[in-house]
Amino acid sequence: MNGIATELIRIVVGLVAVAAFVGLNGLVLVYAERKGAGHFQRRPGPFEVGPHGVIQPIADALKLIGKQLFTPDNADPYLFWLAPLLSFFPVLLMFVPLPFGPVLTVWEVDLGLLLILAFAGFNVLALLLAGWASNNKYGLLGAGRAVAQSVAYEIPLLLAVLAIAFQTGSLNLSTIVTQQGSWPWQWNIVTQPLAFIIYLVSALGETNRAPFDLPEAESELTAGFHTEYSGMGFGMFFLAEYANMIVVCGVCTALFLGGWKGPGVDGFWWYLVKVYALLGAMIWFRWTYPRIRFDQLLNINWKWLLPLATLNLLGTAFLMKVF
Amino acid sequence: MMETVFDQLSTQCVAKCDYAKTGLHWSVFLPASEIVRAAKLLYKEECFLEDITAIDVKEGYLVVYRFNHMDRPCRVALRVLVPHAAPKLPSISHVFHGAEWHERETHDFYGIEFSDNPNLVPLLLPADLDVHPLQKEEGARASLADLLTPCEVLRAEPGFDLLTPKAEEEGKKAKTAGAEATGA
Amino acid sequence: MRNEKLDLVTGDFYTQNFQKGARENTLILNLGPQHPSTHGVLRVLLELDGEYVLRAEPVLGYLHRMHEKMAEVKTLVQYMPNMGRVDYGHPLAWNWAFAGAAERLGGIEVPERAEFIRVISTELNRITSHLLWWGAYILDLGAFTPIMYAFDDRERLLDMLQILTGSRLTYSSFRIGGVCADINDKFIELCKDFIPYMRSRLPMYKALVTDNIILRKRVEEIGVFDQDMIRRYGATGPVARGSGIDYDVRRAEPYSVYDRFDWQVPVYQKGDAMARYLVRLDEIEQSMRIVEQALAQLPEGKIIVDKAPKYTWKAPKGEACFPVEGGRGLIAVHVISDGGKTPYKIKLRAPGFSNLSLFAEASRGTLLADSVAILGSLDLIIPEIDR
Amino acid sequence: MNPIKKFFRSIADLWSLIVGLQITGKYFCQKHVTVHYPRKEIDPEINKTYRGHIELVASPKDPAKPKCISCLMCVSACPSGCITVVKSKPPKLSPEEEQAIKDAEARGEKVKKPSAPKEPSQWKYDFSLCSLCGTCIEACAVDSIRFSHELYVVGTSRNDFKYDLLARLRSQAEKSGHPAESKPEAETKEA
Repeated sequence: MNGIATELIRIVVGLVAVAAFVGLNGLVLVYAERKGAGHFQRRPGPFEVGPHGVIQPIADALKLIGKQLFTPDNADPYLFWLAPLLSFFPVLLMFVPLPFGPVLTVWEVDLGLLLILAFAGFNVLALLLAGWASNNKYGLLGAGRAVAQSVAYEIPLLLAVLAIAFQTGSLNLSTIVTQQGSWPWQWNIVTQPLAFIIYLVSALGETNRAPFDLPEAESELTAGFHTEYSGMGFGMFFLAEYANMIVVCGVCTALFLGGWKGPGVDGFWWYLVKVYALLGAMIWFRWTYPRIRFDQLLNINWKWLLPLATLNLLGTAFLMKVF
Repeated sequence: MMETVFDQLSTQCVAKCDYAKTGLHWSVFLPASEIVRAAKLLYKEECFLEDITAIDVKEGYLVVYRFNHMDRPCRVALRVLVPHAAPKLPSISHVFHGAEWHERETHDFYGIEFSDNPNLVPLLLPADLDVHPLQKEEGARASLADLLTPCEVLRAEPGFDLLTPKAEEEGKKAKTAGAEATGA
Repeated sequence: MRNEKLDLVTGDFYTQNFQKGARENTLILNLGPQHPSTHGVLRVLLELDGEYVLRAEPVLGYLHRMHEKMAEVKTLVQYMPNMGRVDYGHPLAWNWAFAGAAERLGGIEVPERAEFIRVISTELNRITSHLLWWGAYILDLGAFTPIMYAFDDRERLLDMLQILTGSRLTYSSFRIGGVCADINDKFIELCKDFIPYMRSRLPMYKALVTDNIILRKRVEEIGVFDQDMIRRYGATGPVARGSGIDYDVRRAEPYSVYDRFDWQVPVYQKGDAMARYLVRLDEIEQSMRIVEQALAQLPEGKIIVDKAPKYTWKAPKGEACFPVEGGRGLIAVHVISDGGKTPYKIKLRAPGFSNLSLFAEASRGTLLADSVAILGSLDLIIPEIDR
Repeated sequence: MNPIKKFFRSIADLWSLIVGLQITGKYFCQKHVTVHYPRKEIDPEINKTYRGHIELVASPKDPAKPKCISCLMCVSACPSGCITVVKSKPPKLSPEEEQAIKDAEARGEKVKKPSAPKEPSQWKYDFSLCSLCGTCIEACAVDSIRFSHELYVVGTSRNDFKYDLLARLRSQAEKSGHPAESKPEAETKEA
């Protein structure tokens, strides 16, 4: 009885902490993205609000909160406002099994990986609802793209993750981390480089980040599924996007990059450093590449990633059986 | 090579222009019925359409089609005079597809009808505007002979007098630039 | 007249007109007039089947200012500033076309030094035009950073052009009979710095963008125009040269002193968006070659004729046309004068107008993303199209 | 053969993605090229060739008065109609003087009435209409107009761009008269 109570308290505290973490990291990431974009483009980025513009994301957030929430004519108001919530809240649950440190996990679940992948599916629903309910043609096209893209990219993502699961024999992220060593050559990326690349590409596709940002492709669909959203409606999508990025990078760190382990003292700092390095790479990609076309996006998935991921999985299974 | 094209048409007047003075090579007057055939012949010659416009003059609207050639530059101005009362012309947009927009523009500005243009709706002006802004008022119109730079007329239909200043008699040889001052 | 609320449901006049030809179960999409990739206020009506474009119809006129009507109330000299506003990409070409037509009409011989200054400033302006297009086109294709690099280079050019014209975007520095400001030492110094610098930047552009596999897959074999199509629509400039037509007004109807320089007309045969892209990038290099040679050969002398036309100048009777190669193709200004204070008629032949008219045909059957790529590859400057 | 070649070609093409990252990464580490406007300003050398709004040229005798003879050439030359010049009126005569003139005229003498001074009483300029073409400058008979090099012009309403150029000239003269009090920005606006 007592055990369940402590577990519940742990989860509630953990979720609150996660919400705070996501909010905080959202702000940090907004700042990092804008500052990074500025530096890639040889300009300072935000600079006016606070020293070097550090308060800019807070000003942005206040602006978004203060804006009128506007529902378009003939839109379905319930679905329309359900969508941003649906896109944001499941992401919080995805943080639950993430192993930030040796003990710093909200809830160590044996099927942690499965939990994350399952909740990741909610995002598609949210984007579909947003595009459909806003009674906007761009939104509809964006939603169509989002569904096709997310559904397609989930498969190679899953296969790449499964290769690690085969190798380690576990779906528990903490276990996967503990099986890896402290030094970079002891990480899973060495044994599964192909899975790592496939995972990274699929993760970009899954989170709708450039060069795979087709559902919101600015130059074609103005803003895609969130064309009609204003204020915090848009803010929620925004936050969810960043939270999703943190999750995929967190999973990637745990699976391939040794999680909280690193040279010297292990701990959550290593985890954060690796996650932020991956996030930095994602920002770097966004500010370098053009956007690919929709049919190419699916071609890459079905003709390259999927066969490669399958081969990788079969190869892993074969080697695991042999050795 | 353009002469052979003009030979196949029943032109009203074919004139060779001084390129240095006007930027045109040929100036050709046609009846409205010949314009589609002329466009077809020019299309066969691999010419392209530069633009279509009109000039509002005393005698009517002078619709000007300017063609050019990409390999052998040769700017030809085909001119068709349509009366103010019934400004109507056949469209050449099925020969030169780009003409559709030029005709729509001319329709916007002058109110000239191009029959069988596939989509003769306003292009540049608002759809509910019923004014044709470039039409001139009766008093402001000049006569054609006062506007066009005189050029060397190779042949002209008998009775073709658009280029002759009204005060003068029918004889039209190659006029010098100085002679234009005698215009009405 | 029109019921605003009704428009929301049924669409405006153009949507209704477009809808008449629509098939069943298709989506009519209004791309624009406010849309990130229509470069201002172009509106394109699209009939979509999924993401495939079945039919497209550009709707113009959102930036129409009736320049041709304005010409009826201004004298020729007073009309000059309008030419800076027709095309913000390459205004000096319009300046030139208009000044040239007026000079032709008035029989004015421009001093040689002025001709050289015109060549130099117009060519530099052409580079700014192509850089602007380059950045904006890559932006259309989803990459945000190259436009900043392009603007960095463009700023240097604007500093140079500011010496010659005094302004940075809407130049109206040509005068009937010459130009308004002379080249100074500072300009020559900046120019001599700029050309080697730009030559070192072009390989970076190539490595960052042109060779990028994502970009190549987006623009190669997209929007292929054959030569017949170019002729039918009267497309000129890089659009025609990308389809293997060697037509450049500077070569075809040599004006000014262009025949004294050694330069090439870049021509690509494939006719796709990539070919048009490469033509423009190559033209940057060719323009720099012309500027280099013009600076080396720059003669001494006046920059404007004595007794240059004042604002009260009445052009003699007659008709004159002056074709110029602008950043987008054949620009021609026709001036018709009855000898009065104001011109009788001015006709502006805008290359973008003809270039855009082929979009409806070119976009048929393409994906939405490709049609945006085709639209961008035409290098649209809306004020020039709408005039 | 061909499909295999194509396969390896596709792999090789991916290298261009790395090259792109190298380039943006390189620029990421380099200095900015933009100018932090309120803190820094661009090279003033560049401003010198900039043609801002027009301003009046002071007469050599009196720096507070323009060379302008109010001939109104600029007003009629301006294609956008952004200049308004009001001529000075002849000086008002006192009743005695008027009486004297009337008497003289009654006597049949030729009286020379005092003429209006050849200077403008008002010189208004609407920058919001101006297209900076320089036609007025070229039309001016006494070279009394020139372009200023005012780069940093901002306003919150259209009226902020309606300048009284005579007042501007006076304040410029004042400032040059008392250099100790001169401010960096000489801005004059219609009250």
